[in-house]
Amino acid sequence: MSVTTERRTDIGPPHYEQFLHPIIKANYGKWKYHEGLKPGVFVHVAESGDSIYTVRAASPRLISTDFVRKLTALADKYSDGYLRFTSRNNVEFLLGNKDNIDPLIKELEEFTLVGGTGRSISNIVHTQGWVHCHSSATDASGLVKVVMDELAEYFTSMKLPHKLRLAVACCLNMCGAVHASDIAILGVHRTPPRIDHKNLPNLCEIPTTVASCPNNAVRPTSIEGRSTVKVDEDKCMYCGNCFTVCPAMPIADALNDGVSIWVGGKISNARTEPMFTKLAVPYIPNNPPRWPEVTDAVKNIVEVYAKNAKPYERMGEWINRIGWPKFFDLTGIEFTKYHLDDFRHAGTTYRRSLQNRY
Amino acid sequence: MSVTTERRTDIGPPHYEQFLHPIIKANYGKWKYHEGLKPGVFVHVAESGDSIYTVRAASPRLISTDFVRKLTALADKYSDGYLRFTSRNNVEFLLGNKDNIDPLIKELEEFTLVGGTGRSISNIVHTQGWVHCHSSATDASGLVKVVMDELAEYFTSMKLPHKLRLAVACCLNMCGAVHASDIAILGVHRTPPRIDHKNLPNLCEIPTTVASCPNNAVRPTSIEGRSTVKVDEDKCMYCGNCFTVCPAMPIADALNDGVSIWVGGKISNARTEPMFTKLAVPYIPNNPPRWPEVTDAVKNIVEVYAKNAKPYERMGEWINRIGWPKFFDLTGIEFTKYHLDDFRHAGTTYRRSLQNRY
Amino acid sequence: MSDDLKTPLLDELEKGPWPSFVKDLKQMASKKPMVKDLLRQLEKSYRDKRGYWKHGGLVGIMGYGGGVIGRYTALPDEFPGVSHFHTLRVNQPSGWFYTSKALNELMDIWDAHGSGLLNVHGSTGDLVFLGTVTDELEPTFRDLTAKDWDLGGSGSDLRTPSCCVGPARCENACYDTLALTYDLTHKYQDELHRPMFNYKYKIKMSGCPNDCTAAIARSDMGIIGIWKDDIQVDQAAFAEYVDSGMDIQGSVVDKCPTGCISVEGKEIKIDNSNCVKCMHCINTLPKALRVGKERGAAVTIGAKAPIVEGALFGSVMIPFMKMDNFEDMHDLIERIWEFWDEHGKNRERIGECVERIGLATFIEGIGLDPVPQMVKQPRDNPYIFYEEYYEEES
Amino acid sequence: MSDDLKTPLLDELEKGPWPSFVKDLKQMASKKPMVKDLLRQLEKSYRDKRGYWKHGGLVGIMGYGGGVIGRYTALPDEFPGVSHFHTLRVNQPSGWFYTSKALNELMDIWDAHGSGLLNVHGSTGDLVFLGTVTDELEPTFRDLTAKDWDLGGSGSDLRTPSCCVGPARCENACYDTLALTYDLTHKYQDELHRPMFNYKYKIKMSGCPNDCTAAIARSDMGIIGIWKDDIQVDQAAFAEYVDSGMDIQGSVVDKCPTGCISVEGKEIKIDNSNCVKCMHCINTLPKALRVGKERGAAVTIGAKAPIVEGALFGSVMIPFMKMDNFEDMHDLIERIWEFWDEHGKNRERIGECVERIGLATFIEGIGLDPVPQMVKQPRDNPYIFYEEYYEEES
Ligand code: SRM
Ligand code: SRM
Ligand code: SRM
Ligand code: SRM
Ligand code: SF4
Ligand code: SF4
Ligand code: SF4
Ligand code: SF4
Ligand code: SF4
Ligand code: SF4
Ligand code: SF4
Ligand code: SF4
Repeated sequence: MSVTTERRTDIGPPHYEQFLHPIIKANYGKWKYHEGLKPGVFVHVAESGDSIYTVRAASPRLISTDFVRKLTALADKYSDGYLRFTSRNNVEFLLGNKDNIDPLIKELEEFTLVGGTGRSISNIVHTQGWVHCHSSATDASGLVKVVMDELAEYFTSMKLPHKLRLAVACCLNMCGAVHASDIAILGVHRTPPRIDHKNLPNLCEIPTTVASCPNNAVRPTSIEGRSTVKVDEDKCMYCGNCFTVCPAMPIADALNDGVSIWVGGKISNARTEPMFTKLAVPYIPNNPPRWPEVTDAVKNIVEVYAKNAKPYERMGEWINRIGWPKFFDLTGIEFTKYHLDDFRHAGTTYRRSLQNRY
Repeated sequence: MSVTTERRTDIGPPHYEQFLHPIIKANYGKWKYHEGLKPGVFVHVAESGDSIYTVRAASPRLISTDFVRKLTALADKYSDGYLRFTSRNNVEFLLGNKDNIDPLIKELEEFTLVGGTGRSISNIVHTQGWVHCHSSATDASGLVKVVMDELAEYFTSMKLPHKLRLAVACCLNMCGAVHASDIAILGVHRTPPRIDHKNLPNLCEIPTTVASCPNNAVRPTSIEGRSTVKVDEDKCMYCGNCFTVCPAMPIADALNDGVSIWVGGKISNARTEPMFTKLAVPYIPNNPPRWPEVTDAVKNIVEVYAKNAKPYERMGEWINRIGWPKFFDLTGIEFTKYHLDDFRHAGTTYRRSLQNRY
Repeated sequence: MSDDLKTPLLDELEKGPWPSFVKDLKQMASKKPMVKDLLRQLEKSYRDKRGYWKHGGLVGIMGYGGGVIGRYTALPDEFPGVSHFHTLRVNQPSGWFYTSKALNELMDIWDAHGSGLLNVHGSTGDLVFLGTVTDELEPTFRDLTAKDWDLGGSGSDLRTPSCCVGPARCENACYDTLALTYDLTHKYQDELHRPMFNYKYKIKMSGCPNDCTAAIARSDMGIIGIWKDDIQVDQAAFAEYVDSGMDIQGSVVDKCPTGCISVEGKEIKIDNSNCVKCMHCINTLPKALRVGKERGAAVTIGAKAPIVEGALFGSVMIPFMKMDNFEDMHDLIERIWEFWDEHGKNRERIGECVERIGLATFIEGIGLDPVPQMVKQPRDNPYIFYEEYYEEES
Repeated sequence: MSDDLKTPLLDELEKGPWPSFVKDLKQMASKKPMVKDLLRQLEKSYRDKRGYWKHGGLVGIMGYGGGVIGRYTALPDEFPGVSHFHTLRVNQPSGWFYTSKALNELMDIWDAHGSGLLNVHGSTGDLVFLGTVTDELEPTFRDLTAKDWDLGGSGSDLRTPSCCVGPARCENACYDTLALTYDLTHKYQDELHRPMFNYKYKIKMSGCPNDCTAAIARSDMGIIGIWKDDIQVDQAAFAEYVDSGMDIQGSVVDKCPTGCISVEGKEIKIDNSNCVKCMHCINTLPKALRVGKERGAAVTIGAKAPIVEGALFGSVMIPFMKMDNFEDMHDLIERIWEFWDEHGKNRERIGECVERIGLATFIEGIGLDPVPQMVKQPRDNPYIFYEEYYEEES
């Protein structure tokens, strides 16, 4: 007996057009230029002469329906009910009426910050952390909060040499932009997974688990007649991929987990090609709730950059101009053997020329 | 019964000091500057005010004792018996007396060319070829001769944008500077080794032979009860390393051997870091005695470079400025799938940005 | 289980100028026991310096293989409110544009069925509904679809495509990123909802090489706007920049990566044949310079995070293609999926697959011709697999 | 075996402006049957488009493992003159300096014992005596040593070290390349003559970063002169360049890789803290600029040709070391050999060994501290082998 069901599936998201401000709809694809008016505010001018004003404000990204309702109420009041979010999780109000800018900002500043445009530090791309993910070596939302508390002045102003884009990820899976950020904070495990031999045979496929290890550290074995795996601890570099495919290999370790700090990545093609983020500080222990060593380290890097870089130089471009030896010098960060690459293409990072600074 | 022997061993080469011109000895380590006087001739001036004049002439490198005696006779006549050879196998006469320069050049020009200094094409670094090496896919001395016949004007003048350094090697072992030359000609095999199963078991160690293959194409096998090897032809990229360790795997193939042409390498640290040479023409059949397709191809590259590069730009620097698409465009060389790297670090050569030319 | 919420460590995160998620969550906690236990577990994590979540189990929406991330606390006795704490990924609209009305409706749904917490948005682009129990999944889905919303991707499927603001509010857009995102998302609903790939496949669309969606770093396939002809110049507007006293030499001319800009008097000259479309001059002089008129997109393949062979940026597969209609794009995408299906391994991203088998084999496999724009440089090693060779004549 | 020498193909190589080895060899052929057969075999190679040499067998000088390359024709019946055609590598003097007298004596020896053909010089730097029979090896050696000459390296030994002209005739020399070459060659005679390594080990010495011996590309260990302090400037000489009408901006300022040169009036200013010692400005303005006064050498490790893992340039192991005496250098070399002996594989060059085990492990193994000058950039992947970790307190 078959049942007729009204269940709708595979309808996809609604059409974006219905969410576009009338001025945007009218000038779609016909914008002429934009101009930053002040931190957090810019105007886009169309060929028709029309203008649309954008006001950008911070969002912690991990928010409640209440927080959203606060935003929609402001949108109704000031931007004809139109708003959007950015690829960095800021909220943008799209205003037809210039006069609404300042009143909107005033109300926004009661519960958040306005800024994140131009030569500023925008919102931090980040991940789940201890709030939701089994894989995390640190928290994400908390780290973002404490770091942005320290750097808020760079969000609400445009006094940096150029954009500075930060990312936080709570484990090596890097659910975000860690591998290509001006500064990135990355949660790291530092001990091999421990094996729950009792449950492993039921929970995990042995061949998949063995195959998951990039360094062939996981090997099949049997204990008391039951198939399981063992880990060659000398080969393990704590990536956690085995845990991803096999829950019986937990890798979290309260004593040894922590964060590392990376610098000099970028995504845009402006001036220089996209660059990967490179290791700055190999390890800082987790120190919640406010991770003071981490915020100090990040702030130090930001300030040294702010002081030394030339206009339009992103972090990585500045470092390339002055050289890595000078970067370590100026920031006072110690250069260690951990900075020397030893993975797949390590050899391509070695200095294969005489060009060097002293 | 022990025999007293007068056999001298491990005495090493004679001390260089005895071979230094008195002016050089007197000003050793105290040179102030040098100046090119004309093609093939320069002067080095010492802090003391002394000058030593150098006249540089071509040598085919593969020469006879007679040829050397011609040089020593000239040295006795014009340079107090002092001469040296360069790292590119040119001969240099070291003259204390400026007036001897022109008479020396006159006599040299009876059997060779004077030049190779400054913005010129110097002698070609090269190898043994069919004259002496079992491994060769082409001849070396002959290729050098026919290429330099075409390019002689660039040896005896200084009309190029900058130095142009050529190399020839007769097989992938690259006994020379092929991997870092402005232009390189490389002998290539293009078919897998053939196996002499009769002699292999006697001539070769199976494990060493198997281990020699960079691509795991050589596998142990047995034929009629005798241990030998087989080659997985799909995996073989004709490097010849198995033949180096096992003479019973000859790889020469008259029908398919030939040469490839490479461009844009450099060694010096001047301006840019050292660069590897990159593939330009994947294959040209051997066409002795004068390899016209090869000389045409090389001459074309030289002329396009001469016409388009700016002063002080080496081949690779010029290509980097204009981009590879333009290089292939200007030279008319076809871009093929062979130009796309597929070896160990191939991925590092892919264009991982939007920065491109059209 | 006591009812009080003591979070001395988390309370430290209520301080400071940046908006506090703790403040926000604590307000929610008074309405939702689930949020209260979330905060209590989080407080414990802050004390113990470790997370307490278990690996996701198999939960989901009927007929869908993706869109839900199952999550359970490892300490259900202590924190029963989060014994289930599943995530729903709601497919965002192109460009993350909303009206208050639509957002409020979404919030009503989530207040009714879940924790009332969200990520706006997830790193891939979805509107993430964070935390509900298994029994509420279907009801949430029913209410969502009733209001024309659907789920995004998760697992080994097409992940939710996303795009930059593009032509909606940016003068640099070289093609309609919003339209393409809408088109692909709808065309590939099956691939999005039913994991059938070797691994995840992400598509991100940026309207120009500024790449405001990080397509080159975070998408298996990046579709990034580009132009082919000359940069459009408004010399009068340029002269105004000069008159304003701006340091054109230092800020623009010297920063051009190929040195192809020169200034004569108040006139700017660009050697477009050597321009690599980096955008810097256009970014810096938005009133005077604009992208060219012959617009389209470049397509990159294979970007990803470091697990397991190291991070990859996307590599150029098509340096330029017209974007007047999207049929060529469908065709390309399908050829790639077919190839990946045939040659890829389980849990191997397309980028790793290309690394393993080589770009030459890959482009041949999907029917593209080699062009020098695909590489930084031709090969520098002599290990060439020559294909044609001559047989001995006998 | 007929006596005539018909080489129509080779004769084509007598034409043209470049000195002809064929002309030279044909003259020799009238005196030496060996050369005649060499040419006849070569003619056949030119006709058949392939070589006719057999792999070398084990021939050599008593007590030596290197210095001789055995060579036999594959067609001894057709070309009996080259049934043996071995090579002797005679260790050249530092900087390839000779007197006529010394060279003539060498020629006498070779006329007496061999083909009368040579390579001046071989690619590694030896004076190569090309072609003799097994029985003549010892007599040649005896005559060579009588005149104070010895053999160079071949096989898995220290190869003949070589160096640029350096302080003998170059104002750029930052240390005494000739003296160091002499010193190392003599100190390591045993390693040079008796193959005891995993594979060959080449040392090349260049007096400055122009690297006129290609040390960074062709030597397992490159010792390349460098300075640490400021470039020496003669402003008066610089002013003369300016007056001469030379395009200083285009030829020098714009070419500096780090943009650290500026010109004010007729004065040159160099931001030495950002100079990377590329040599370009010094090369271009030799009368005005000179290398600094605090001189020494950088040491690179691991350059090699592509067999089998791909070509490598040397990588910086020591960014700067004083060269006042050579003891530290001996010490370094010996630590490297010891490490290689312990960790290297058969037929694995030191560069490949370092690639395999990693630079960090290598420098630790030879007792060097990590410095940022060793790398272009710190690692960009997160796969760190953390060594210290904390044990649970119980
Ligand atoms: C709104 C947003 C797109 C969206 O659909 O959401 C956006 C919008 C604009 N971007 Fe962007 N970018 C946005 C994320 C990005 C990203 C992605 C990211 O940060 O993860 C990048 C790549 C960053 C990187 O390279 O690491 C990005 C690289 C740029 C650049 C290149 C900057 C550079 O010189 O490297 C420009 C040009 C500029 O700023 O001069 C640009 C310019 C712009 C302009 C001026 C374009 C225009 O004419 O409207 C827009 C306003 C910028 C501003 O904030 O002042 N946008 N932009 C994103 C805002 C994120 C935020 O809230 O902060
Ligand atoms: C004689 C020789 C050294 C030796 O001990 O034998 C030598 C000698 C000088 N070199 Fe060299 N170089 C010699 C091989 C090299 C090599 C090695 C090679 O070619 O294989 C290189 C590296 C080439 C490369 O980068 O691929 C080399 C890169 C240079 C450079 C850097 C050029 C550049 O801008 O890239 C200079 C500086 C210059 O020319 O301005 C230089 C400069 C010089 C100067 C001017 C140094 C001086 O002040 O005396 C010498 C005369 C150069 C000339 O020929 O005009 N020398 N020089 C070698 C002559 C070879 C020959 O016969 O042509
Ligand atoms: C929710 C989200 C993070 C966030 O807070 O926003 C997320 C969360 C997870 N990611 Fe992610 N990834 C998220 C965007 C990303 C991104 C960014 C992007 O898409 O632009 C990346 C880097 C780009 C990429 O795809 O490479 C990313 C790279 C990974 C990886 C590493 C994949 C790799 O090939 O390197 C894993 C591990 C895996 O797939 O096994 C992973 C795995 C996971 C899992 C499913 C954990 C696991 O071990 O299975 C996480 C579930 C966490 C949870 O509790 O919900 N996640 N993940 C993002 C998806 C939200 C959304 O749909 O909008
Ligand atoms: C004679 C010489 C070429 C020349 O015409 O000058 C030469 C000749 C041979 N080389 Fe070489 N190499 C010679 C300098 C080089 C150089 C250049 C250098 O030293 O600066 C290189 C590149 C640098 C390097 O060492 O990597 C070089 C890289 C090779 C290789 C590849 C090694 C590698 O690791 O990639 C091989 C193959 C091998 O070792 O198995 C090789 C092997 C050979 C053998 C022994 C052939 C073999 O398969 O065993 C050749 C003997 C030819 C013969 O008939 O005499 N030869 N060989 C050079 C030595 C003369 C001398 O002592 O002065
Ligand atoms: S980065 Fe790691 S811990 Fe954080 S959300 Fe992604 S998978 Fe989970
Ligand atoms: S954590 Fe990573 S390296 Fe360690 S065993 Fe697991 S998969 Fe292998
Ligand atoms: S390049 Fe090859 S063929 Fe030529 S001499 Fe060297 S080993 Fe022999
Ligand atoms: S020629 Fe090279 S690739 Fe081919 S089988 Fe021999 S060693 Fe292997
Ligand atoms: S990627 Fe380009 S088109 Fe899209 S928002 Fe950024 S600047 Fe505008
Ligand atoms: S877009 Fe970039 S490369 Fe092109 S002219 Fe402008 S700055 Fe130069
Ligand atoms: S390497 Fe330097 S010191 Fe040696 S000859 Fe060349 S320029 Fe002179
Ligand atoms: S040596 Fe090179 S880097 Fe240093 S100032 Fe001169 S040109 Fe610039």
